[in-house]
Amino acid sequence: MNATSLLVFDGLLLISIVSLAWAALASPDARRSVILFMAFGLVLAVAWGRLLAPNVALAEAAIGAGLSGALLLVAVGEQSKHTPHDGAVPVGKRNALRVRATLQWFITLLCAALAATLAWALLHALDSATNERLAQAVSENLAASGVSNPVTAILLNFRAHDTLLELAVLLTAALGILAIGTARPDYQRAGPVFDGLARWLVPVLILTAGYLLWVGAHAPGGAFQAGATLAAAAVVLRLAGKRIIGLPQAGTLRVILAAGAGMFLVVGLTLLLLGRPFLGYPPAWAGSLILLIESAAMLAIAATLVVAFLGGRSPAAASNDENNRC
Amino acid sequence: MLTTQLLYGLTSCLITALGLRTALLHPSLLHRVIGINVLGAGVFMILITIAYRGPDVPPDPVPHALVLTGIVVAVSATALALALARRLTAEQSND
Amino acid sequence: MPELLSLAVGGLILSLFLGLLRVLHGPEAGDRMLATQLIGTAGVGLLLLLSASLEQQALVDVALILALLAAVAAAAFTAQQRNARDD
Amino acid sequence: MIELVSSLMMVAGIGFYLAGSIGLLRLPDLYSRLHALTKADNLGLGLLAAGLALHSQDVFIALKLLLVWLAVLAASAASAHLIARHAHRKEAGS
Repeated sequence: MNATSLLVFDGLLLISIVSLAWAALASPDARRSVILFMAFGLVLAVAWGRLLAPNVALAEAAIGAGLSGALLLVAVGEQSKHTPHDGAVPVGKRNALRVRATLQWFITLLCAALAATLAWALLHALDSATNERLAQAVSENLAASGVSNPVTAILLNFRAHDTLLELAVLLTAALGILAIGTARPDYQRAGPVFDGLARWLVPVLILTAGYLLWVGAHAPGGAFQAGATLAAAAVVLRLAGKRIIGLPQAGTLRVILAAGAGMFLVVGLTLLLLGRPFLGYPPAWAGSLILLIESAAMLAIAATLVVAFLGGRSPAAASNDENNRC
Repeated sequence: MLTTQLLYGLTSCLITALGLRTALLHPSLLHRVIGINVLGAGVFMILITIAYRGPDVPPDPVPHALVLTGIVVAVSATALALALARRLTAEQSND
Repeated sequence: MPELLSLAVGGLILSLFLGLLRVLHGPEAGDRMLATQLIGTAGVGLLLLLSASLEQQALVDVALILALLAAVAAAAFTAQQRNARDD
Repeated sequence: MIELVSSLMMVAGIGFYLAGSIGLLRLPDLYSRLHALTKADNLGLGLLAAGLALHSQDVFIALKLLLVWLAVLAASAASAHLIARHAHRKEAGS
């Protein structure tokens, strides 16, 4: 493709991105905002592909365009059902309103200043000679990492500590959701068309998740994208009104939620016992160890996202907890 | 500096600020959550723009790894925020 | 062939842009959701074209995920309406 | 010869895409817009994917392109039906 047509493409894509972001944020109706936000995610996935970031584009396509939208849509449905006093904010005195308007202007100004500063810093950074030190270090050590996809090598080998902690963050979020809420009521059984959709979509999503996990070693893909795709399969089953969505009950569920960080720790500590640095894989074993950790991480990520979609503990488990407390 | 980087870079700054403004000012919780997500998308775009090296050169994989984990953390943070909002609504309607 | 790919990318981004107008205008949630489907399909086509013109085979995988997850989003949209309506 | 066929298919595919989006924009109500949309999904992407598959001349990629098309085809048929039915029910309900 020649430079001019790429430029036109970039221009139109960016106009779409900005106007979708603007419209999603400015729309007064929450459901409209969410639909616009989903379209925003779709266009972003194309943009990441255009900027040669297929690993990120995969994650955005699965999460930004699909799962986030599903999560937000469910939340909108509940809000419109439960909040009769929405918008009935007690109107303060005129003075308070004026202070509020001033504050709004002030914050808007601050945000504009932030955008300008960011732009200035970014232009400065792009103008100076690009620092290739890290990128070079990655490509020099890629051969010894056990995988040939540089992003997987960074996540699971070079910066494995970061990914371990990131899985711990996910675990924390899942535990927070389990602590705060109880699961949403089941969906009603869907009609034949929806069932027909679920019947082929669920197995295809599960197969695709397996493919992404496997291919992540040498091409774009990996545990994060695979986990999100697997979670999408469970979400479809849930939406179709199935009670059993392949998610195990309380005890086993907690084990799976902790499996990602847990497998990391087990591998790391075992290596430590064998006299190697923490998570310093022996090169001959690196590929298999990475696949082992990624498989556990995929299950943990998928379980976390499904718990997020359910919205909390299953009612049965919740009543058990109540009984234990009494 | 490439024109592509300039275009995507300036856009990313704009949507970061737009998202932040909504996250700080909007009265509805759901809009705030969407605002944080748009803010996140802006930051991701900054990182991917920095990683871009032109159409024929492989990009820097390090920012890509950062963004990849960022997307997953963003969705779980969104889910936690929505769970909090839901609990808040439930508590309010109990009163 | 490169000229043809450029032309096709131009046509698809135009198609996406028209879908964008419908998403912004609505008027009903269903209209917006339909237009989001069009944006998704145009996005899938664009990713396929980009994968050929930028020689990035992985973008075909991205297109596949985008197609599958757009279906999940549409399913969520209608299922949520189903529950909201019936109780 | 293959190049020519592939090019023609891609051009036709883009034509269907554009026709579909113009229909989505110009037609008066949701059901007729739906009708326009299916042109872009089924024929537009189908012809485009077929043209690219001929162009790539790699069996594995061609199969993947076919898979993408089938996914979009089945997904769009189901979701278009669901969206239409819900719009219909909403009208009937209100």
